[in-house]
Amino acid sequence: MPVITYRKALNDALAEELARDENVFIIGEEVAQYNGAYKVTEGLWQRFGDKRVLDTPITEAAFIGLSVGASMLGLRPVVELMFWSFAYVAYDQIVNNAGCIRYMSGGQINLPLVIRGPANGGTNVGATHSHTPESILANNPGVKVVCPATAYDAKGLMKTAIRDNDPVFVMENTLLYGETWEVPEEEYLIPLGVADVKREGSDISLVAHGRAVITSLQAADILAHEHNIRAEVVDLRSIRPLDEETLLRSVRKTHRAVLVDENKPFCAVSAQIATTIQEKAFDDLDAPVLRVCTLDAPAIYSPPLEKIQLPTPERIVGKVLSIA
Amino acid sequence: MPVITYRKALNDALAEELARDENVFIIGEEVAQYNGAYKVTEGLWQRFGDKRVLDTPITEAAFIGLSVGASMLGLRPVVELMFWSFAYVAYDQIVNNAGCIRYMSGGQINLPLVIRGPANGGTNVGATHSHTPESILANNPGVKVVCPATAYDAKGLMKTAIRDNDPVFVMENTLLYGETWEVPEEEYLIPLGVADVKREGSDISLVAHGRAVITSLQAADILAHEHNIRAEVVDLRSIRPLDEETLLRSVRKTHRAVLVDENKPFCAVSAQIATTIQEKAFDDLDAPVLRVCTLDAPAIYSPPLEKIQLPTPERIVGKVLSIA
Amino acid sequence: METTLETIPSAAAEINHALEAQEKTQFLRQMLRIRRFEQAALKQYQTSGQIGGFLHLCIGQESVAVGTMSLCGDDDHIITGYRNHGHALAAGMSMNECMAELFGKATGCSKGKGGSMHFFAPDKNFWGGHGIVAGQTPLGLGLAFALKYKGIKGCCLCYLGDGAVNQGVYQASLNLASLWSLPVIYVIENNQYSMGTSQERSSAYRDCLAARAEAYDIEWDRFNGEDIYEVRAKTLPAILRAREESRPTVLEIATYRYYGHSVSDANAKKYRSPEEIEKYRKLHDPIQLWQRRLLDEGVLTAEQAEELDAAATAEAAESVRFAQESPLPEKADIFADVYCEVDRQTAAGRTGKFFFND
Amino acid sequence: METTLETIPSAAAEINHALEAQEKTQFLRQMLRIRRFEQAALKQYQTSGQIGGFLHLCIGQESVAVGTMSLCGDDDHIITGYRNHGHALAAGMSMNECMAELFGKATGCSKGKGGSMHFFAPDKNFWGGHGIVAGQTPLGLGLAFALKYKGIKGCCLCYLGDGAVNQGVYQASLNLASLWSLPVIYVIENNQYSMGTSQERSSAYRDCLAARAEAYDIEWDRFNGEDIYEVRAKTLPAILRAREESRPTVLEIATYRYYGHSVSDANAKKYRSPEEIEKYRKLHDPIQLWQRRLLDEGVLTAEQAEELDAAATAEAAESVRFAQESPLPEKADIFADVYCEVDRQTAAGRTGKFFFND
Ligand SMILES: Cc1ncc(C[n+]2csc(CCOP(=O)(O)OP(=O)(O)O)c2C)c(N)n1
Ligand SMILES: Cc1ncc(C[n+]2csc(CCOP(=O)(O)OP(=O)(O)O)c2C)c(N)n1
Ligand SMILES: [Mg+2]
Ligand SMILES: [Mg+2]
Repeated sequence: MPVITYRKALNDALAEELARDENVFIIGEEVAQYNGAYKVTEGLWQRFGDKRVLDTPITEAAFIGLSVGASMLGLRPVVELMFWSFAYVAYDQIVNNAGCIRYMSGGQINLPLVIRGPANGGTNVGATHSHTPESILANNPGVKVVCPATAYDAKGLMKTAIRDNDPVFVMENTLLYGETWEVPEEEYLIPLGVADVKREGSDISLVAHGRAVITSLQAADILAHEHNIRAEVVDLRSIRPLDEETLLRSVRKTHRAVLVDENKPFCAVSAQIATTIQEKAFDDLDAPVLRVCTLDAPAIYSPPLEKIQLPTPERIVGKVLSIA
Repeated sequence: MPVITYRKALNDALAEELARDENVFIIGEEVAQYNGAYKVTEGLWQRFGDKRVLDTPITEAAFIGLSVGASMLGLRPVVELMFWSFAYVAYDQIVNNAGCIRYMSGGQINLPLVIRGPANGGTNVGATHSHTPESILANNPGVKVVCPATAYDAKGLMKTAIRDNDPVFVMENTLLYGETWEVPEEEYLIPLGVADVKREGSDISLVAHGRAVITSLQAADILAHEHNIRAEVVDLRSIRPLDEETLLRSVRKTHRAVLVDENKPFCAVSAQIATTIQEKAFDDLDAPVLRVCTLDAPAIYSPPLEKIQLPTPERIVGKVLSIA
Repeated sequence: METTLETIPSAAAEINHALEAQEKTQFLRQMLRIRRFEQAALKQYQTSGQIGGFLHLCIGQESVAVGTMSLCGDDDHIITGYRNHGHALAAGMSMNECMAELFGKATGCSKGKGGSMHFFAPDKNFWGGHGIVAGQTPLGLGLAFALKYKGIKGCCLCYLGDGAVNQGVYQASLNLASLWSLPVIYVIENNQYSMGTSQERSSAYRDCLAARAEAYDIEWDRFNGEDIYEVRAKTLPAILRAREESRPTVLEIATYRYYGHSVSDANAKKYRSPEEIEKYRKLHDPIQLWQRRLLDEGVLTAEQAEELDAAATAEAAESVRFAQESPLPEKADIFADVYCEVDRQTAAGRTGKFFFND
Repeated sequence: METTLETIPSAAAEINHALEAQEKTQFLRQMLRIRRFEQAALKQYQTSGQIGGFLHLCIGQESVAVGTMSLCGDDDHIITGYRNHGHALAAGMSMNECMAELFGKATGCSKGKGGSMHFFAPDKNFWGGHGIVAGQTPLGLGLAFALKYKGIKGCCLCYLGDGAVNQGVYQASLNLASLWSLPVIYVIENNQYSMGTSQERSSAYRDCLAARAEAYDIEWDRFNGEDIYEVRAKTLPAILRAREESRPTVLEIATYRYYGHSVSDANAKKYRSPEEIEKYRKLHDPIQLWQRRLLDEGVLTAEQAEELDAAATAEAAESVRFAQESPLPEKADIFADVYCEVDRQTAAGRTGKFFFND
């Protein structure tokens, strides 16, 4: 199987869907002539032209609102946010228009819209550029949120997101863009709402999404080699819809869970997962569900410090050992 | 003790703090000449004049940003959002500027800012006007969030919020504005970060904030009279900082908890509380921590339906009975 | 607004000159329907206890929706704010579905989910009804964008208030509209107040609010909305500019609301003098003015006018009956219309968990 | 930008005429310090592996910060975007604290918490350094508001880029600035590009970007930033208007950046031709032009100019040493500077739980 980057996987997904459906278009800052700030849209403007790949002014509220409006008439916009952090400038358009119009119209309107871009800390760009809004967005019934952790997932989820008839928010990760994975040449789709057990294990469940999955896999390695603990790594992949079955199946098997999450802890995705696990697998738990989140402060700039502000394999190992 | 409305208690708090400190000013849509859309600022413009009580155009991002900027120079703005739902138009200013500037400046800047207004469903104003953003705001380290449930708490917390040197977001409730409680005539302050046991009980803890406290008290009545279950009602009052001690003390006593929350359930405040309880009182729990949240859809308009979309005493009683 | 009804040039404009008598009567009928509908709604709001939330009446402003939308064809689209009853009825929605929506009934145009501020009828090119001030302005841009993308020669009429013009997203939308040459027409219904705040207290400008369009190299016009002839004559160039040149326009139409900002506006007569309100009612009422014109032109007799009014009143009364007798949504309906894929029970809609109460 | 350096009227303007030789030299010194600081930072970014994130250089634009801020007094305040090194140094910040910030050190101006985009020095009236495009524009409004509230005759200079002007919050801020008569001056540093997007592809306008101010009844001016005399002569009226009349102004200053949008801009020479960049470097470099002027005026000798440059280079090198030798923040520092009350350990800061990792 070809080994390609997460970036290329996304690029392929976009190219394939642009070719497949002429209602799909890409819109965002520097996505066309510049090839994308992170080169995810590389070559698309050259191939598909001005109509299908559009550079915007710096005006997120206006072009996201525009995209919501265009989706009402049946177009399928794929909006790039250069950073998901910039969503806050357009938050009303995202939550109230993308999130509520279908409902308020009594289901008369579909909004087949994708908003995508990187949503992560760890690149030393400071507090305003390092938000992980999957938790706060998934709070809104009406929207869908996915967080691919590998190139394979990125491609399969992105293609599904573009074909989905509801607003889907895809959270990518700048630290993963250059990482490589095997990705088949044949077309495939990954359904939203299906978690993926990235590593089997029997002693404890590590539940994560996005890059925290990679960190969890590293922790699982250490646990196996240094502590003889076989950790199962459950990658949620999709935050909303959520695959509760897979995660509960894992916890019912291992009886312990540590949740790993690049969100700030208060009301994080991991808080939702912990709540679910203790509610639905209460009698299966041999220990409290613990969490490893980003250290609870705005993102610090200082590169060596930001490294330890995010979840590290060491912190995960420590948490696991405290209950294993 | 005089019995006054929640609205009047807030009004008194604002008047007292305006009189006390000339750096305090009120700013927002219709707060001055109109006396406030919900009359919380009634009479303040007349008494304190144009300089201290300012009507703004409909431009939340600009006047909240202005207030953050003014607070940097030592003023103490009290911003009214006609609805907290309108915060989404100014979300970047709130999260990135109010929430991150102190940190990014290495602590050189204080932002003694209050943003206040109603944040609740239940008034049939539809999905876009019924958000309860305490969960998503409290996700941000750097900000404080309080949700008073009574006139007494509203006054004491508001006065403290105005004197606090960090950004404090006060979530009021339109359904409570006209309700009355006893409020002393003498000045008092309620510290942020202190929960209040609104009703003592030994069989189960109901943990709530805002109007859900009132609903919980009604449920506790029913539980006592109809089911002989003595429920303790813990009012968080302050979401961040959070009084974990009081809530854990209650759960360690009752061994059971139902959390009541007007948030949508995914990553709600109650998810954070459930996570905390199961983590810190794991061995004290005789049953999973359960939650009663708003039914998980955008706020429906239809008045009889919206009534049942919010947590009701009946739903709380049902949840309690399922584990008691 | 100080003009009296002597705008002869507009009456003579080709677009008006070409009108059949029956079309002119239809405008009157539509304005009457809007007014009687809203009066019935107001009464029900105050007495039935079945209407909740806000109720923003456009009484006094009927000519703006009726006049501008009278120029719309099949490929033209409409979007507006929360003061949307007039636009909805002018777009061809029935009183029944609108009144039922106010009553929160399953038969409402939004199945009782949207309420007064959120009427929708995509089949009639009517895209709402939006509660967040100016939130609809980039959506209108998107409708126009989609038309251009699809190669359809239509336009989008996007309505907003004189207070909404200061919301950044509108101003940002103007830049995109011009930069990308989109066929959107922003119609500022200038009723002089945003809630209790007069235009002078909310907006800084030279000339007028529409003139801000120049900052973005957009054509604009400003005119009196009390006369349907004037509205049609001055709106037409904007619609043609959109359809033929795919260029945006900003129109500012002077108008006036007789009632408070919403039904719960306790101060409606404080920030405006009763004399001011009375002056508009007496001298500038668009329905009276139009009716007088039609009588003068001999298009209509006084009896016919009365019949039209009686019919509108009866239709409104009937809509109240319809609304009252209609069923409420079921509790399970709370969870419908959230996700398209769930509603349709596609594979995507059956995979994973979507709702999180249990 | 096509002018050559013949703006004699500006040189003769009183504000320039009155300059002492030493002040003129100081402007050159400041521009050189900015340039040498950034060049040193660039080198460290590329070689030391100790600077992370973005690095937006203002090389080529130095005259804007130095020229405008040369007019500031104790009661004037500064706020800007992420391209803030020039403003920071011009505001009187030391190279040491700035370079240490880039290295993420505890001795940095923001204790290593802000990084390149977030320099702060409130004691020097410098309020950052803001990463969200146009996010600083209402903050500048707030600084001006506070001055007026306190009865202080000062102003706020708020800088933004030619791309930032399309962000709604800026446009909304213009309305408030004018409506409330606030002493804020928006300085658009027009370097013709927002990342890879030229002004033509991002903005619709008549005349120029600053002229949009007319929509809000705000005075504006537009001028060439390559010449300090011109910058000072044309900025002064705005500052006086703010201080004396408490009225806002929008200034658009033509300038050019030689490097990419940030250090990681791989396309810096794709969206602009190398010839274009070369033309600006050769014919319009503000440092060269100013130096030539001072030589012509006899204010400075060539040797003195070289000494100034050598001193700036040495200071920059020293700041690198300082930064390298400075300590990193401690892990515990991550949790400092989040809450004022916690940092001060007041009663409020000791009540309840503030941080939620455990
Ligand atoms: C973002 C936002 N802020 C405030 C409001 C509350 N609000 C609703 S309508 C209105 C006044 C709008 O005035 P205008 O634009 O002139 O329209 P009109 O009501 O006169 O039709 C206000 C302040 C809102 N709905 N949304
Ligand atoms: C809200 C937001 N959107 C996008 C960005 C990414 N971004 C940073 S700078 C920039 C270009 C700004 O150009 P301009 O305003 O002309 O300033 P210049 O960089 O030329 O100084 C962009 C798109 C951002 N930081 N914030
Ligand atoms: Mg109005
Ligand atoms: Mg620029």
